[in-house]
Amino acid sequence: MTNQLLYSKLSSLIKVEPSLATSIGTIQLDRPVMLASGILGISLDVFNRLYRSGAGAVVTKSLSKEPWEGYPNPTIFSVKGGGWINAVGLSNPGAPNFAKMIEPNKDVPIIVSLVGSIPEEFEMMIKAFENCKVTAYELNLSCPHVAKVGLEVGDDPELVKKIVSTVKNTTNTPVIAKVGLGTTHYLNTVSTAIDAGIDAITAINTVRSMAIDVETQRPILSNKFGGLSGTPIKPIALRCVYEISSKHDIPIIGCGGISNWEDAVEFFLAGASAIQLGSAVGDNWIDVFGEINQGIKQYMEKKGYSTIKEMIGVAKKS
Amino acid sequence: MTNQLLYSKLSSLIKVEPSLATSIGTIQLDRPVMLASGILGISLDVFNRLYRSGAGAVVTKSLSKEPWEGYPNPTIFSVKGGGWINAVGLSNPGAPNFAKMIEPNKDVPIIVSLVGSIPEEFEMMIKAFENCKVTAYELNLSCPHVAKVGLEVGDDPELVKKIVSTVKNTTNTPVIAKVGLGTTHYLNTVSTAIDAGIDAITAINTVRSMAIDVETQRPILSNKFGGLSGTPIKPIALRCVYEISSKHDIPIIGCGGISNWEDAVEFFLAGASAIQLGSAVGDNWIDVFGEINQGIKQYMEKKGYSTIKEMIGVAKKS
Amino acid sequence: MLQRNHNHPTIVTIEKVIDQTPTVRTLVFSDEVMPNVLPGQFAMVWIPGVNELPMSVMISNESGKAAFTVRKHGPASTGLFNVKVGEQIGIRGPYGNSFDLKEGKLLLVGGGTGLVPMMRLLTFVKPTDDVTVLIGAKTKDEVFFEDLANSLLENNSHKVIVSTDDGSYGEKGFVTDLVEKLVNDTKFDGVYTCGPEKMMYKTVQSAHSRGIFVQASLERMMKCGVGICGSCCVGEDLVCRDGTVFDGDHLSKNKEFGYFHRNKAGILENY
Amino acid sequence: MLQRNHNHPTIVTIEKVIDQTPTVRTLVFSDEVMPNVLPGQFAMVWIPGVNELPMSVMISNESGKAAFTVRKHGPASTGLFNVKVGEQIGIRGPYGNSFDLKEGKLLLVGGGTGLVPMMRLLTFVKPTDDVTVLIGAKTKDEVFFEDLANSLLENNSHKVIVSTDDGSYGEKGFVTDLVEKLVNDTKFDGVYTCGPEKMMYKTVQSAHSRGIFVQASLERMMKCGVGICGSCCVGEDLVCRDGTVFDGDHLSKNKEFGYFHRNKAGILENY
Repeated sequence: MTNQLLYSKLSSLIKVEPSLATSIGTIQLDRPVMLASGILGISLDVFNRLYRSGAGAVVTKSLSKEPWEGYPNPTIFSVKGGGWINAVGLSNPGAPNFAKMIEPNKDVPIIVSLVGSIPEEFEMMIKAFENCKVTAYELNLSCPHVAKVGLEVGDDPELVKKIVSTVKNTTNTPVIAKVGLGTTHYLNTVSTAIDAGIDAITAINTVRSMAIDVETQRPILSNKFGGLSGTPIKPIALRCVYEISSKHDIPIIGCGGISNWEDAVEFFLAGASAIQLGSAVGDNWIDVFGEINQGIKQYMEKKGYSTIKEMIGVAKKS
Repeated sequence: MTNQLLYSKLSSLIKVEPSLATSIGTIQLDRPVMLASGILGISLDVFNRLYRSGAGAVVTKSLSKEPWEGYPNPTIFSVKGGGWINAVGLSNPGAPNFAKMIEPNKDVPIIVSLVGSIPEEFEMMIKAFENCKVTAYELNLSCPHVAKVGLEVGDDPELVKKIVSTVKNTTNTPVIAKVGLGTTHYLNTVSTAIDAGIDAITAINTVRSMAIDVETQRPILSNKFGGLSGTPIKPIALRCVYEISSKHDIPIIGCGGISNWEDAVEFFLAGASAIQLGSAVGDNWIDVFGEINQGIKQYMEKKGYSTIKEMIGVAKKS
Repeated sequence: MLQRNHNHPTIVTIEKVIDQTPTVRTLVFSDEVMPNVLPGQFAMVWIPGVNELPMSVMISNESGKAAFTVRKHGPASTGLFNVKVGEQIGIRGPYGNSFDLKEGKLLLVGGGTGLVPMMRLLTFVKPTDDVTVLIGAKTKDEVFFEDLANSLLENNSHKVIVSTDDGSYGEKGFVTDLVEKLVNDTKFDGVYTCGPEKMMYKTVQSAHSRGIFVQASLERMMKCGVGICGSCCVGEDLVCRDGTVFDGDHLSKNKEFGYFHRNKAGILENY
Repeated sequence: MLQRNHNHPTIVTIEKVIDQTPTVRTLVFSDEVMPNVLPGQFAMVWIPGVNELPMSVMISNESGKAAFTVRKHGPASTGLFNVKVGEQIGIRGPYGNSFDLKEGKLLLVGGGTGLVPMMRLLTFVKPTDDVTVLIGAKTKDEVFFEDLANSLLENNSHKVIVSTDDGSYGEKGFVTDLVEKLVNDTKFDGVYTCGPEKMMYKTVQSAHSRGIFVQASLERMMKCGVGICGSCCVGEDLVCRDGTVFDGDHLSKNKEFGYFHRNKAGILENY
């Protein structure tokens, strides 16, 4: 710590440009801000654009074995009190189609999000990407609004164990588990995933919610229930990152309502090695990546940090 | 339904003033908007003021066997993105002192909130109120930031069963269980409480959260973790009310981020027989009770409802 | 009423329904926001219990009112088509950018409900502009907004030309052939188009290849309307957020425009 | 910086520390909001790692700056007392109402840090006002703000009278006896007081019993500052939200004022 302090003191004196590079276990990224799963994630051209705009990595939509159309509209809307509720229903072109689409990719760190209900599905899907540059796989164990997959999987320790082990035996690419607030304790899901060899944790997914239109007196989403995202869930997500990093020595990717550099820094201080943006893209569009990178850099200069690593978990020391 | 429709059509024609009266099982209230537990709940003079201001009932602070000082400040603050985080730590004068304080009460429907870790504590506390006018008891099984009580109790089905049965054997006054998002499925806690004879459910308590100050790099609350309340949790609370009312035939009191008449109506349409306000008092002060009552009444006139009952659960029919 | 969140459905009541053709209707409603949107902008329209879809916002001759002109084909548009007077729908938005209206000689090319943003664009032309409007349709029954276009341009030097593929009304042939002929004869200051993608593609080619400023308002399947779901991406562009209006210069570099759109699963499909 | 939420701690840095007495210090800081609060308003002051407490906002002679004048007694106030130049604290607010300042003959009665809102009130008096300031203290060492009061009133016809219980400085005796004498001799247009509750209670009695307009700024233990926690209730009044300033007429009907306050558990305790 004292060395670190001395180092940051020095670096602030000799004005070393702070570096935004970060590592999530063996995953190396030039920037710590990535696109969360489910957002804009279906076109390689868009991935390139996001990367140019400052995203350190893009997480794809959660891919299933077969193409899924998802739910009928309305599937997304903003809550009057802030944030968004969505029940897109994991619409996606299916892993094989998607793999073909990203095969030409050379530059963009792509994290492939996968969803399924049995280990074999995950195994098959990963095989479909053997000719692709995949930075990591993120297992979506926490979608709050699709039956048989998502939280129903994350809430079943035995299944989590089987899926994670199978995936780890199928690929040498790092594997991340995305957890959320389900019907069991998410910290148990985290422990189970870690025991089964997971490389990192993304916390958290959207939180099961609902909104009713009082004029027409019906739930707004065609699926009735959806996942709450955006500023409303930030304090909940931050608490989860802090709880996980206090209990486990595992790299964490913070996700949930991060909409500016200050939010991002909160997650680093709580123990996250990187963060993901979702709703913020809907609120502030693609420039938000560059703005948050810039804000983090200015904060690091002010506090005399030269690397993201120095910031991670600092709030736990207080 | 057709009778009801006809009735409301007629009543709208003959301009019957809509009634705000509601019943939660055997609990009869003149107005459906009550003060949530933990808010302003320590002085009978204040209770009378709240009642005059339009509160249909006031729920007391959660009382324990002995007086509790709670946590050191900071214990409450607003999140930049909206809502409040608190870890007051269930500070309260203790059930015996509190019972003495409300003994003179004649007018105000007071719902006594109780917190404890073993059935005997609840039994003793209820005995302390034998000379008081108590409209109902609300068992706080879901405080997210105090060890050994609250969620640790609510997450333990056996304990919930024991406590509810004991309380039901101790008093003939209606007993309500307040549930929240803990480490087990809140719907299981609800089922357990119903099997043990609970009269109604309040959903939901605050949601465990955290905020970190990036300047001083430490959690803001002295307790680090606290409960998130206010607009951010409304969509989560609404979903819980809808889920409970879809699964069980039990009176429900909606609580969580309700800040205006439209929010209140959403909860009625989802299946709540009454609602509770907490953060809204901090945001809009005591007039908020009258404003929401007024808004509900205007909505009922517009839609041709003459009683709250007609509205309850209507959104489930869609 | 409580404060409006433009990303949350606001409920409006349909006050009038106008049949334009056997398959196209205009539904009129009152609202504070929608009457004042810019040409090219759209709303996400919720038909409670049915679906939600993106709709360009149609003008109304009554102040304080706006409308949606819908052709029934899929379940969503058919659901909207069937909404009766007195029934309620929800609207989010407005979303998207708008046309960059030049001055002088203007050419507007619209097909089907693609005429909606064209009609709104006409309310922004200056009296000094010389405006030509091309209305393309398969057959006589499907022609609408011809009179409206003429009345909106009564103070301008203008032409409104209808072409039907089968020649049952107006000129015979594809409207895009007419475009090719017109841009060949006249140096327009601006060309604006909305309608079937192939029609827009050819119109953009004809104008852009001759160095004429041209813009097209694209249509795609949409779920969010705000740049989250990605359903409406065309290459690296998101129609909902970067569009709906794009310059011909930009479109001519886009490999998907004119050829591909994505289905609900996000899979590319040919036009 | 990002947008400020006045219910969320904003971090400021202490720029200057002034020792007023061995146990009282004034901590000066720069801020956009706090220099402009009204007399009687307060902030919730967070000493990171220690505690948070309500503090009346002290004036500063430098523009763009405000201060807190704190006496060390409990852990929270001692924590604030010990904050050094360059260290950071968090502030929420401002909260509460303010004094209704009359014109003409004014009497201000302050004791200890209760002088803070009195000093701010002096910055609002008109040159035509005739102002008497009473400063009560136990003993010489505890007297402060006497010179400040005189300098703030240099353009007014004014008196600043100090009384110490032990007579070690100024007049000998309780300041409340002085109040009784003054309101007996003079028909003040307004009497304003802040300090120990017993002092305020007697001051209110003396003035109100003679039909003189009087206001007191109350102090209570607070957790939220916004009317949620209830800790600061005095009868049916919440000091944080209905106060801190109350009229003598209102206070004279309050059964708790002058006799009871609530401890951290919410139990009534005698003064």
